Amino acid sequence: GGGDSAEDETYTIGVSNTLAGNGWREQMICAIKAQALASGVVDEVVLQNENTDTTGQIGQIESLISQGVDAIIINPTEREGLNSVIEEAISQGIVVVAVDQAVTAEGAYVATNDQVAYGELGARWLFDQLGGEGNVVEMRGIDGVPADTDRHAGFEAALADYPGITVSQETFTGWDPTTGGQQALDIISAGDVDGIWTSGIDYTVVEAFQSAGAEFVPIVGADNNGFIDQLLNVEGLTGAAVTNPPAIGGVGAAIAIQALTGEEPEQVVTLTPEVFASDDQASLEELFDPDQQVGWSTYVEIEPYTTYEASQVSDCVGPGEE
Amino acid sequence: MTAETAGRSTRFDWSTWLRRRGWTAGVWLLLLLMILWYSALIPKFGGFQIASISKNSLPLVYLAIGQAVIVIAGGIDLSVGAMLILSNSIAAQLMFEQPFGVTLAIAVLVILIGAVINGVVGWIITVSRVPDIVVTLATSFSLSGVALLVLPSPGGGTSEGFRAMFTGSTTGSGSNFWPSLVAIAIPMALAAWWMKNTRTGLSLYATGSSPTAAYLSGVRTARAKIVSYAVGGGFSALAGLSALAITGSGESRAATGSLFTLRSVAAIVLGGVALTGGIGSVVGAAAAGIILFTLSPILSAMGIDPNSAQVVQGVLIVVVMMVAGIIELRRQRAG
Amino acid sequence: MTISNAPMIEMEVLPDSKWRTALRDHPLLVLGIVLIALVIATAIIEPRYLGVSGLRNTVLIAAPLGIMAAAQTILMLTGGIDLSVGMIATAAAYVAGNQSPNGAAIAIVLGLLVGVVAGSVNGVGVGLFRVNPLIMTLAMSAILLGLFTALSFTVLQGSTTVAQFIKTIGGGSFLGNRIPYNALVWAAVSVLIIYGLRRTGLGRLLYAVGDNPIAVRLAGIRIWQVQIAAYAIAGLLAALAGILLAGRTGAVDLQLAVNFLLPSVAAAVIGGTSIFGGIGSYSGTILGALILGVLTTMLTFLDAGQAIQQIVYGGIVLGLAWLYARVTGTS
Amino acid sequence: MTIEPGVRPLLSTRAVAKSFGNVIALRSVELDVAPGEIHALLGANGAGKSTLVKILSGVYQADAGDVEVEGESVRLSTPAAAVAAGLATVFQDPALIPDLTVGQNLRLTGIDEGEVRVWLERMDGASLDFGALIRELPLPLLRLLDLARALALEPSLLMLDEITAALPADQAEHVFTVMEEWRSRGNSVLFITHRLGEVMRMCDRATVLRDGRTVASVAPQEVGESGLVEAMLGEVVHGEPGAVRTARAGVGQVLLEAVDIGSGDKVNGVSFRLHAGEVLGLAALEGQGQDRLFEVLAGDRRPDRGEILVKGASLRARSPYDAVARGVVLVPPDRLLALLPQRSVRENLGLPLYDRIRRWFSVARDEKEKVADAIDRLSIDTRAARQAGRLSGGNQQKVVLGRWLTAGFQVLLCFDPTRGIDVRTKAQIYGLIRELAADGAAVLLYTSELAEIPLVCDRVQVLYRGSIVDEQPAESATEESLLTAAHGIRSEEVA
Ligand SMILES: Nc1ncnc2c1ncn2[C@@H]1O[C@H](COP(=O)(O)OP(=O)(O)OP(=O)(O)O)[C@@H](O)[C@H]1O
Ligand SMILES: Nc1ncnc2c1ncn2[C@@H]1O[C@H](COP(=O)(O)OP(=O)(O)OP(=O)(O)O)[C@@H](O)[C@H]1O
Ligand SMILES: [Mg+2]
Ligand SMILES: [Mg+2]
Repeated sequence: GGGDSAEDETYTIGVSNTLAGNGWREQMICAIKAQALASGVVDEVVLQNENTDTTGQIGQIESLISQGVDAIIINPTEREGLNSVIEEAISQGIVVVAVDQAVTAEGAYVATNDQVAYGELGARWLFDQLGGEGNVVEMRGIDGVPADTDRHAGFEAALADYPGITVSQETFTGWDPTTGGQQALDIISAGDVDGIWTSGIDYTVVEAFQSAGAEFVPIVGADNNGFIDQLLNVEGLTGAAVTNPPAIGGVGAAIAIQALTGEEPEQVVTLTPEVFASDDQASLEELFDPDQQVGWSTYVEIEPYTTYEASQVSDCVGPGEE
Repeated sequence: MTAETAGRSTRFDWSTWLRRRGWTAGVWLLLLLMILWYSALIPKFGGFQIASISKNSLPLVYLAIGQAVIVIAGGIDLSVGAMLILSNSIAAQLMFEQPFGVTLAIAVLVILIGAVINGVVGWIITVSRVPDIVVTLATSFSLSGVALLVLPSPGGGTSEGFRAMFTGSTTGSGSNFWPSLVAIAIPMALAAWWMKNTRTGLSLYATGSSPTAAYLSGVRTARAKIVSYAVGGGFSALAGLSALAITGSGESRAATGSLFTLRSVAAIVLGGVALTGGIGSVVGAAAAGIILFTLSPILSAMGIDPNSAQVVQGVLIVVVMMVAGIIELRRQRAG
Repeated sequence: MTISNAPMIEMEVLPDSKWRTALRDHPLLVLGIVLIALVIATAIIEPRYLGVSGLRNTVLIAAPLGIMAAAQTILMLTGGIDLSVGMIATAAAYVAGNQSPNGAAIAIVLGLLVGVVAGSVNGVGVGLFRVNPLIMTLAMSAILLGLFTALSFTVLQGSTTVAQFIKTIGGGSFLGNRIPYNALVWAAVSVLIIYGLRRTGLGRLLYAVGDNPIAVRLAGIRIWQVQIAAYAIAGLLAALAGILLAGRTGAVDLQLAVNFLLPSVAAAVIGGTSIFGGIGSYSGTILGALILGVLTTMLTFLDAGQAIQQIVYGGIVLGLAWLYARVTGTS
Repeated sequence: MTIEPGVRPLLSTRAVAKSFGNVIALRSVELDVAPGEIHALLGANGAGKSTLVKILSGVYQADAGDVEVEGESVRLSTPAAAVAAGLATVFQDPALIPDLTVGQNLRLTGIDEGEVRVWLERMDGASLDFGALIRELPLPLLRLLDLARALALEPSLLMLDEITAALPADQAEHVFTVMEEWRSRGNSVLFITHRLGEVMRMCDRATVLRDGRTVASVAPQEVGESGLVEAMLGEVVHGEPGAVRTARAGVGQVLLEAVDIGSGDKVNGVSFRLHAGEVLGLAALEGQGQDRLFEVLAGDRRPDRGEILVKGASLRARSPYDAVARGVVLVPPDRLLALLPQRSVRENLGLPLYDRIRRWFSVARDEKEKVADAIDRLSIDTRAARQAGRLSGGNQQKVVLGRWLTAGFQVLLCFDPTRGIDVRTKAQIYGLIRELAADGAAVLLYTSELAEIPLVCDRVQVLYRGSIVDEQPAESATEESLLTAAHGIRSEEVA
């Protein structure tokens, strides 16, 4: 590592993530590795990844600083909590990129998916499906987590334009498929649901319908391979996948590398989600990869940032690894 | 062994010392070695690195101390983590944009709140005669619920002075490690002294070691239990405050709570506190808290990827406990 | 020279109020009443719940928890505990999902195997090397998470959608969609465990080890054998629960069952199993699991914020345990 | 008889009753202790002695009845209240905190160390290190410490619940001197024991409980031992313990042989042969290594030197399992080590039936009968049978012994099996031991009550400083011949 001297062409990138074993986060890391590899100028990706909180993440970042990395890619637990350590890193000449969620630190790059839009686009699709009339269930994530708050804001914004729509039930899935499935099961059998909006806990909701043996209603989910599969292959299911690509990690890596190699990337990059509805079978086919896990997102190439092959992401191999 | 032979060693005696303090000493030694090793692994090791370890392990150290006090008194508290996020949330709300003096006062208040709430939990345990683990498991849910009410989404704040008090830097991140070392040493020393030298402190050991014997010899066992929970609650609150000092803003995610609770239990066992009560010291528990925190930076500095690191970490902890257990066994079998 | 004291027994028994003794001797009655009360409460919040489907869902949801709590019960009886049930279940399910293309049978067998192996390792650590159960299983949990995250990009890479058969036993129902298949599995497991604990030598030993290990050792029994057996069985049960869960969720990720850890302990404890070992029964745990199942449903319908839900959940769990202790007079 | 008229009793209880759940411990207890007397509280196992003492110490609350101290009715709601009322107790089981040092234990209860030292010196425990952990100290020493601690409270009534049960002859003597001194200071002592000899020798008066009722209040010297026994049991027992002994059993095959065993500094070169059909007595003062010797023989600990042979084949036990598998079984000194307190008497008795994995898969078919048989042969009081821990001390001891009746064995290692056991039970247990021997088992019996050894055993060996220093045939052995040998003085030297 050590990009301090001009002739030294290779860099070390540190990654700080605080949710282990989570499919989305794991793919995000794979995207970072893939982009680092594809760039050819990174000789090592140092990962810090264990279930922990903000203090723990500060520890991660400080140990990355101690290990002398050239750039740090962070999936932050919090908007403010990390600022001082991020600024510390930047003051030591380290490039810092926050992905998936913004930080307010001075001088940090930010690459996120537009969560407000995620909530709004999905909601609008659903409400249109219902012809502006009916009871919908809003299955949120974790109360108090910014992403959830933003998506809810988007959902509310859409709701404002559809007076005929009533939210019959609001639940918190904790972004845990199992919990989401249980809640869906209960709600469905209680009946009187015309549509379900989910904050990404989607395929277990579809399963719940099948367990309950109930009529499908339109379901909004995310670009999870499992859900796409269902949208393509489950009889009588209509729904829409709103993209929230973990490839944002690749975008973050690209930005970091640009900054290291002296190009001036934008300080803030925000990806606007796309909506793939079940009537658009073609693009869904495009997205679907039968050989991938349910939580996997095949929406990995993000112009103009990522330069890797989709396969490199699923290989999940970084520079210096075999 | 008769009275005569029992009468040896009024003078200092290594074997006795090792038997009584061996584990605690061993844990601190282990910690020292780990830090030395870490310093060898990374390009430069200075104030910043020491501060990073000492300040960031503060919350776990305080939780471990609190958990140790409770477990030594024969209980166990699965709500320490929830108490941490609750106090963290309350403090973050109240301290936001307050001057140093006020934040100090609030800190004292928050610690009192923690002590009182947990004291009540202890009282519930003694009157209901429901096992500690059940009561505290239940309260852990409720407490983190309350935390979420107090602080619906991350935010709030505290004064720079308050941050410096725990972290040595007004921004929570810097190279001055003395304050955080002091922040570890003083509460630990106080707790240790109180446990071993005051009548109340001893009554905690007694209640944990043998409630019946304690009760028969006139110890108010119920009271001891309540006291242990109150003290533990105070330390959990302190942990929440230190977390606030480190991050500068509050957070109320329940997941964080249960995470910290499990770590606190791991810490005290590693620190030589017997879950059956009556045995161990807060000093060992504190060291173990720091060890648990230091493991992952070391492993990552060794270039081990996080997944393998997690495996290694698990194996390491088990091996340490195994070796310790075997030594223990040998010692009992011998002589 | 034997002096029978039969007459003494007669005169020593105090007349005691009927229902009070009834409750003390059959604490399960209390739990049963509580369960019914909760069902009614839920029905009041959401009348449709009382329909067939609502109750079916409760069972559908409670079954995996109940089986995981069986693992917890068995270990708690021996004075142990398993903080890795959640991760074992997840790992087993992950393997089952990943192997589904090779047919349900292979998938299930391999899945269960994972559980047995992980459990046995726990047992060896606890039984032979005297590692504290909390630590051993906590570490096992971390090890499995790390291991399987890594494996999910190598040997276990690929789809994790489970086979149709597993979906059916995990999430399907029969008799006009009234009775869930996983309830059958649960029932079978319950019979085995209840019988095993009451009517087998191993059952006796599980209680004995939890009550006083020294005595068991002096009685010429090799405790480590009992412990390894107990942890292996627990691993097997956890794996089974995980596979059923995978069937219900239809696909698997590495967080599948992690949220079941604390409930599995809670179910056993609400059911009257002592965390210190030696006392308890699986029938209690069954009711405990059902109670928690209804409770989660109730909270879903309560449609309150997460904060309120957690407060209520904690409050009710505590209230239940307290009531139980009061009525049975256990301390 | 009652106290002389005019003397106001120091302590008196009226119609005290207590029950646990539906087990009645005390029905109606009338007790009067006069100032300046040593008062015996007698009763068979389970009669309610300990329960009464616990009520008088504020540990339990009586359900009914009334307690008066010097005429004043008192409420003893906590141990502290009892101490305040001038009542101090040494409980049947030690009330010291195992994980604290002696000093910490005293500080814990706010008792002055100096005081305690003074009393310990009286009982030649002067050299006790106050820095030592309680769990590292031998039981007898703990009993003395308990006593010294109680005395330091300067109680007007000192209650001793079977304190001598765990004490060897020499240390029991110390207790007696202290008791007498306490009486001489005008205070009183309530003394619980199952050793009637001690009662005859020490006590001015005795109150006898049976099934939770006061059945007699007498002067021991007037009624004599037989009178006391009759009052306790409500029947005349035929003959004293040991009369059950059969004619000396014919010496059979050697079942257990110890060849020069050594373990640490506790056991140095012990050798003996144990034949089928014989009861070999082991006599020793406290702390001569008998505990360690039994541990080694039972396979609970490997010997450092020497070898153990079972039926001529060497026994290298890694755990008690190996010993039990070869038919060598132990009744340990502390019943709490061998009891499953929360489990039923049946499960306690049936425990050893499941030592092999192949026996794990069902409940032994004959368990029920075997257990019933054991309960019957030992006449175990099954009132509290659902939880063995609630049985009275004596009955717990029976359960521990009875376990091996169900399991079967060849060599029985009995360590003080009659500790804290009433005369009738004692007779039963010794009778049983003889029966077992007669049925071809070999028994090694250590008991702290030297006087009983000649009554039960065929041969006696004396252990001193970890080695066998003397052997005497049971016929010729007497308490004092054994005592002299146990002090390491060879018989001839005495002559
Ligand atoms: N042996 C003991 N060991 C430890 N604590 C005890 C013991 N006995 C009693 N206590 C405590 O002291 C308190 C009062 O003691 P006591 O023995 O009077 O219980 P209690 O309230 O009478 O029980 P119950 O009401 O079931 O008869 C109890 O609540 C218990 O917590
Ligand atoms: N905590 C308890 N719960 C239930 N029953 C009890 C309890 N304590 C004592 N008992 C019962 O009360 C009766 C009297 O017991 P206690 O210990 O007072 O007898 P004891 O005279 O001390 O016998 P020993 O001479 O064997 O010590 C016994 O039947 C015993 O089973
Ligand atoms: Mg008694
Ligand atoms: Mg009472």
